[in-house]
Order: sequence, then structure tokens, then C-alpha cells
Amino acid sequence: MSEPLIELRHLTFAYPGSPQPVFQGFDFQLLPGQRLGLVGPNGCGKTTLLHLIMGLLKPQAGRILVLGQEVKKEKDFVPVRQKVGLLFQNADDQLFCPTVLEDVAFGPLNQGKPPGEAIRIARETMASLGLEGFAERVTYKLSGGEKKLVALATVLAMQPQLLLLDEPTTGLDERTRHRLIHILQDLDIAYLIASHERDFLAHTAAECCHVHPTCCQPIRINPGKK
Amino acid sequence: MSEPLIELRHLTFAYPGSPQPVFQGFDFQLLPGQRLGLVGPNGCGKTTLLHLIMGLLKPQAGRILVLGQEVKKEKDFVPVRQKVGLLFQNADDQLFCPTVLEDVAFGPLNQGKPPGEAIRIARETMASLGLEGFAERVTYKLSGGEKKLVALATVLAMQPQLLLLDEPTTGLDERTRHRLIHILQDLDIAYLIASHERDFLAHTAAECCHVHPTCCQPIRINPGKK
Amino acid sequence: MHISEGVLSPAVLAGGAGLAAVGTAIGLKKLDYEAIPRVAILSAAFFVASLIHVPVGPVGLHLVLNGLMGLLLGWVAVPAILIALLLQALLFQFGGLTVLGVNTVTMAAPAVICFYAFRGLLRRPGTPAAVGAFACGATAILLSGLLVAAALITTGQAFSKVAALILAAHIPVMLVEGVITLFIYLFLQKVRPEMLEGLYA
Amino acid sequence: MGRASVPAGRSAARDGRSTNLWLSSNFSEQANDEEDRFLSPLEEPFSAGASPAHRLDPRGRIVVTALFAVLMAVAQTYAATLAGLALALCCLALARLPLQKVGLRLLVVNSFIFLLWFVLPLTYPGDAVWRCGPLAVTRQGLVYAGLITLKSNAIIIALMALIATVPVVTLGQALHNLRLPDKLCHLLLFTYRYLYVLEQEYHRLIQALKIRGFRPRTDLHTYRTYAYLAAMLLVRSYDRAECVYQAMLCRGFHGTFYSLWRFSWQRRDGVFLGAATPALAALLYLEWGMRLM
Repeated sequence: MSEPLIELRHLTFAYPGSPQPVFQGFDFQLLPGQRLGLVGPNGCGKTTLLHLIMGLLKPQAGRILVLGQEVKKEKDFVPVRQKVGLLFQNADDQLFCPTVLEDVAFGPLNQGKPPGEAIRIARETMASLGLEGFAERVTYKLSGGEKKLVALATVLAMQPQLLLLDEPTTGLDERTRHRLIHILQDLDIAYLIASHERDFLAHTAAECCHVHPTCCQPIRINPGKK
Repeated sequence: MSEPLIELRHLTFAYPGSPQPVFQGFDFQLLPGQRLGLVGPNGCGKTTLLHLIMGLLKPQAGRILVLGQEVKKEKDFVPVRQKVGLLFQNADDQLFCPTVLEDVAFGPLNQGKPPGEAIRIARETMASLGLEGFAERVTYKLSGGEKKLVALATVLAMQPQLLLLDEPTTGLDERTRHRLIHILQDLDIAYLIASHERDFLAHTAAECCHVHPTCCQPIRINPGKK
Repeated sequence: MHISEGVLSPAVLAGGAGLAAVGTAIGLKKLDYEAIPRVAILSAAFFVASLIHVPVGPVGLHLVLNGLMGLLLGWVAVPAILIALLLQALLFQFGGLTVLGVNTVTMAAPAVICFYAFRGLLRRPGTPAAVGAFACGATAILLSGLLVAAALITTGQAFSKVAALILAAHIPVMLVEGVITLFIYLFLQKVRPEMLEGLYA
Repeated sequence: MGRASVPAGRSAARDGRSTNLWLSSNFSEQANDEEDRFLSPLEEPFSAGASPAHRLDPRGRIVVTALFAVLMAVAQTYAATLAGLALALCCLALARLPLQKVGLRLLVVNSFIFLLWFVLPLTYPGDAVWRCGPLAVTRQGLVYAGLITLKSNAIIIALMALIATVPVVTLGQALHNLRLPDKLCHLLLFTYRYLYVLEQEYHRLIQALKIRGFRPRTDLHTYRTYAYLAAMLLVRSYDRAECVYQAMLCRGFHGTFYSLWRFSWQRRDGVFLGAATPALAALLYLEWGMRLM
């Protein structure tokens, strides 16, 4: 089996001011092609884990390896963020540009693509998600479900090798939920989904595990009703 | 049988700018002591129904009677809101005071209770929900489950005759969910729960119905696993 | 209080625009690209807070909160207030284009002055900080009223009565803003003291 | 045109994988979230439309309106102001705005002017035309109040017709294009982006107050409640800003904003500018010509 995409070794993390650490000697691996669901009660550290991988939080101890490279400092995470995409729980936080096209092109532009190329990538990504005709729409006027899909487009436009999704179904209606399931099933990259919706995970994740302070314990998910 | 707590007659409501009305000639009754679950897909009007009862939305046609009184204008709803409590889907929208005690005492203060009395009621309500020791905690920093219970306390502190709950289980972990079930089972007032979690309704609602544009159709809910 | 288009003399308009430009330039210089989202979202929050109408007897006054904005943002309050006023002109046609400079000065200058005047008091916890917060909210409104009156009187003596009326109307607003700024300060101190860190910078 | 138009990619998008038909059916028209349906005072009622004014390049409109507003603001003569008002009304006709909404806005905006009408005629020195006890209404006062009213309304009408018809987003891009400071334009766009989000939050908090029996009065309880409401908004936006910044970092942000904005100058913009220049010159002539006479 090839090198893990992500490897966490003996990670310790506690929020400042909190007596109890979220993770204590936490070990974790994600292999290429893996589609893993993370479950666990609120506050067990699902979001924290994703933010640690992206370098938005810094562990007090332990090592983080992304794509075989150890990452420690803010500077080390800059290339990580080019290769790993994170879909935030709240799409409003993720969409900060005035129009959809600008938002989707923001990542490619930061990757150093010239504007014409960035726009082409943005339009292609949007088309692949069935978001044709959204380019000129004003972000704040989108519905909740539309925002979520556009947020996914902004992440996919950076052509990540790995996708992290934080409670992607929050606030989605039935139709957008279905659409998201199909989109994820068609993706050919590894991903990690933190969700409390077991039915959604049954459709999108090949394996699931329960987040504990020291490790992720594999569990069985009942297949959904459909 | 006594007078219904809530009666909606031939209600018509459409959101401004939306071509399709949510309700069209909608009829509904809730009797004293009834514990009714409302189910239906997203967008079927569960939240809208609760907001219409509270006067947060105004129907285009039809009549609303709460506790036997017809309510029409903003002014008519002022006494309704003293007697009917609504728990919002998102507890963050309901809580705005710096500390828990202030938040729970806010309703009684608005009911004209003197500060000392309001604080006594607030403390009693919190104790009855197992929230002793929360009085001085900063509301904003509570966990999601704690916020939900505090939000419930703010509503119950007003000693309502009827409780409306909008998706009370969203984002709750297993433990808080159990706690909520017990709290609801111990309540001695009528309530109306809009929820998509059938298992939760099986434990808390005596009857369930499906929200349609013209009426609520009674349905059977499978009892939960326990 | 917004001054409408067409009232002030060219000299006052030009003076206001010049001062606003200088203040904005200083504010923008102190504003890092990284801080743009934070300042913008706070400025949006102030805009929305100004939609709150507070009853004072029979009339409703809308919140201004420029004193608080000064406390949280310092010089950066100038571009933030300029943007808020521009958006008000665009969305509601309150104020206008040629008076944008003057209106920015009447709102933002008190914000910056209060930031420097009350920073020391607010650093001392307990009663001094509470007094400082009240004084900051009230003084900012008083100064705004004085600046509006000055702009009108400089335009022409004919406006002296109007200016006096406007200044008198600012007195209840002063008290209300003082009280509300005080309560907001206490809330922030308890819930998110990090937001007040600018005071210690 | 008028909006930021982009050079390439439209056809690529069309050829792309748009075969998943069940996805694309009028999805965009549906707003499924009930909570997103509040009517907002922040809607831009004038920005939607396809009138001749709407289709003009926003840069041309900004420059012309700014020049017009300055000219009107310094005008002292009735001839120039009346001509200016006529010009503004022409622009209004060009923009085909709903007149009822325009009227309503003017009524609200003129509140300051109403105040002037109550005070200026009584306090302006000059010949009395009407007396009542110690109060005297002067002719000069009436003339002056009238002049201010005309000037003010001419500018506001032009603003509504030419600037309020530009969506704020496009306006920000146009201002950037007109060399306004980079940071200021981004500040404008970011502020506007989160205005609506925060307004929704504000609305939900107001509902929370209502259902808990809150009624505003002139007392400390009311002021404290409103202060908490505003403070809660501020705290939440502060934390939201942190999340937004993290999201920007995740998308490779390193301190530079790139701009995609392109505007294309068209023939009708030339016509507009060609008509506006002599009109402004005529105003200038009227003003100075009359002053010299």
C-alpha cells in the first residue's frame, strides 16, 4: 500500500483555557483513495481534527505528516492548503467574494494561475457540479443549498488531492443532499467526512470510524434505507 | 372535549415573491394536553406553521385562534407570546444575554415580574432542567447541547400553556437528546414538535401528522428501538 | 444625523472631503490586507446595529455607536465609517455623494478622538472602565452634534437656529448612546474580551 | 454589459459535463430555506432592470453623476438648479424606475429639508412677507429654502437614476477600476457581502425578543436589551470574521487580492458621455452666466 495522505502521530491538542485535551497521544492515518466517515458526539473533536490537518489549529505535541511531508509551522501549511481542500460547516464563512465566479476563481488565482486560466477552471468546476449559469450571481442571494454547492466548487477548483468535509449536510434540503451524494460518489479523490448523519455516510463513505481522544476506532454503519 | 388551544381556519400563506403558497385553505387544531409531532420534508411548512402561530409571519387569508381568542394584528399576538413558548431550531438565535441567568430571567421580566421574582423563577426553571450551576456561565461559550437546554429554560421560565418546538434535536448529541426526551415526557403542558427525527417523535409525541398545504394528515410513527 | 445634499457651502464641502480623505488614508495605512475581513464584518455589524430603533419617549432614535467603533477600531474607524455612509447613500439615499466627506468627518472624527481620550480610562478595570465606556458613547455623539452644527454655521449664519435645534436634539441621543455603549462594553468584556484588545495596543 | 464581463470560458462551461439533467432543472429559482425569505430593507430595489441607464458602463455613470452632484452642490442660481432638476428627471426617465418607490424614498430623504422649511424662512434675514407676532417669514428665507430643496432633490434623483441602478458589487469593481484605493474597494465589497448575513441574524434575534414578550419602552431594561442585541451581533461577527479569514487561508490567500474585473466601453457609453458633457457645460454656463448678470 502506498504512503498515507495524512498521518498524525501522538498528537496532543487542548483548546486554550480548557482543562481537558481534545486529543491525547492521538494516532490517525488516511490512505490514498480512502473515503472515511468520522462520527462521534458533538465536541468529540471532529472539526478540531480537520482544522489541525489544515493548520488552522496548532497541536501542543505530536507530529503531522501530509502527503509524506512533516508540517509544523504556518509556512509549512501553505503548500498543504494547495493540495487539501476543506469544506467548512457554514458555507457563509467560506464564500466571501461578491459574485460566485470570483469566489470560485479565488483559489486558482492564489495558486498563481493567470486570470483567464482561473476563470476557465472556475467555469469548468461549476459546470461539473451542475452550477452553470451561476457565475454572475451575487453570493449572498443564494439559497442555503446553493451556497453549499458553490462552496464545494470553490474547494474543488483548486484541484485538491484530498477533500475534508465538515458536516456537509447541515441545513441542506433533501434534493441538494441527494445531489451532494452523487457528486461525492463521482469524485475520484480521497476524502474525509465529519458528519452525524449516518444515513448520509452510508452512501458516501466506504468506512467509518468513531473519534476518540487517542485514536479513531473503526465502526460499522448500517446501510441507508434506500 | 374542551376548547382547542390553537385553531387555524382556512389559512393561506405564501412567502413574498414565491409563486407557490405554503398553505392554501389550511385547517388545523391542537387540543389541550395534546402532544403532536409534525413531520414532512424540508420546506413543507413546519417552521412556517409555528411562526404563523406566534405571529412572526402573517397569513394572507384565514383565521388564527389561540386559546379561543382570534388573533390578527401584531398587538393581538402580544398576549399570545406570553402563553405560548417557541423553541427555535437554532439556539444561537434565541440567546443573546451575556450570562445564562440573565437570559432565563428575560422572559419573566418582560411579563412584568419584579427582578427578584424573575431571578427566583429563572433559578427554579434551571433547577428543574438540571441546569444548576449554570447561572453565571457565559451563554455564548456553552456547548451546542447546553445552549439548547438553556434556550428551553428561557421558554419554560415564562410558564407557557403550550410549547412549540422547531427541530429540537438538530445538532444534539445522544446524551442531550435523551435528556430532552425525559424533560418533555415530564412536562405537563401540551406541545407541538416539528421534527424530521421519527425516532425522537416516537418517544415524545403521542400522535404525529404530516404537514400538507391544506391540512395535517395523521400518520403512524414506528415506535423507537427501545 | 446626516446632512442632506445641497445644503452646505462649497468651502465646507471641500474642507470635509479633504479631511475625510486624509483620515481615510491614515486609516487605510493602518489596515493590513489580512485585517480587511475583520474590519469589514464589524463595519457591517455596525451598519445593521444602526437599524435598531431605540424608543426615547415618543420618538425612535437609531443607534449610531461611533464611539464604540472608535474604541474597537481606532483610526481604521474612518474608512469603516466612510464605507457605511457610502452604503447608506447607495441603498437608502441617506446622506449623499457631495456630503459624504463632511458626514464622514462628523461621525469618524469623534470616533478617533474618543479612542485616544478614553483609552486610558478603559484600560482600568471596574468602575473607571464603566465610566469611560459611558463617556465614550456620549462624548462621541456630543462631538458629532457639534461638528454638524459647525458645518451648518460655517455655511451661513442663517443656519444658526437649525444648528441649535440639531444640537439640542443630540442631547437625549447622547445619554442613550452612553448607556448603550456602557452595556455593550460590559457584554464584550464578559463574553469576548479579545475584541477589546485594540485598546491595549 | 456594464457588469464585470469576463473574457473566456462560457463555451467551455457549456461543453462540460452538464449531462446530469436532474440537477440543472430550475434549481436556481428555488429558495428552499425558509429562513432566507425575510424581506430585507437592504435589497437594492433600483439595481435590477434593463433600461438604457442600467446598461450604461458604470464608470461613465459614476463620473457624470459625481460631476453633476458637485455642480449642483455649488450652484446658487434658480436657473441652474431648475435646469439641473430637469436633467435629473431626464435621467430618471432613462432609468425607468418605479415612480412610487422613488417618491417614497424622496419623502424619507427630504425629512432634513422639511426641518429647514420650518426654520429658515423665520430666521433668514430679509424682507418680511408675512408676520405673526414676533415671527416674520422673509422672502429671502423662502427663496433660499426653495433653492436648497431643488438642489438636494436634483442630486438625489440623479443618484437614484444613475448610481443606485448599479448593483453595489459592480459599483465596487467600477470604483476599483477608477483607481480608488485597493483596500477601500475590498472593504466596501466585504462589508456589503456580510451586510445581508448579519441583517438576517439581527432579524432572528428581534424575533427571539418578540416571542419572549419583549416590548420596547423608554427604560433601562429596553436599553440593556438593545445593547445586548447589538453586542451579540458584534461578537458573532468578530468570530465569523475569524472563520472567514481561515477559509481564505485554506484557499491559498497570501495577502494579495486578484482582480477579475473587466469593463468594456461601448458605443452607447460614448453617446451618453457625448450628451452629458454639453449638458454639464450648459449648467456651468447658466450658473456663472446668471451670477455675472
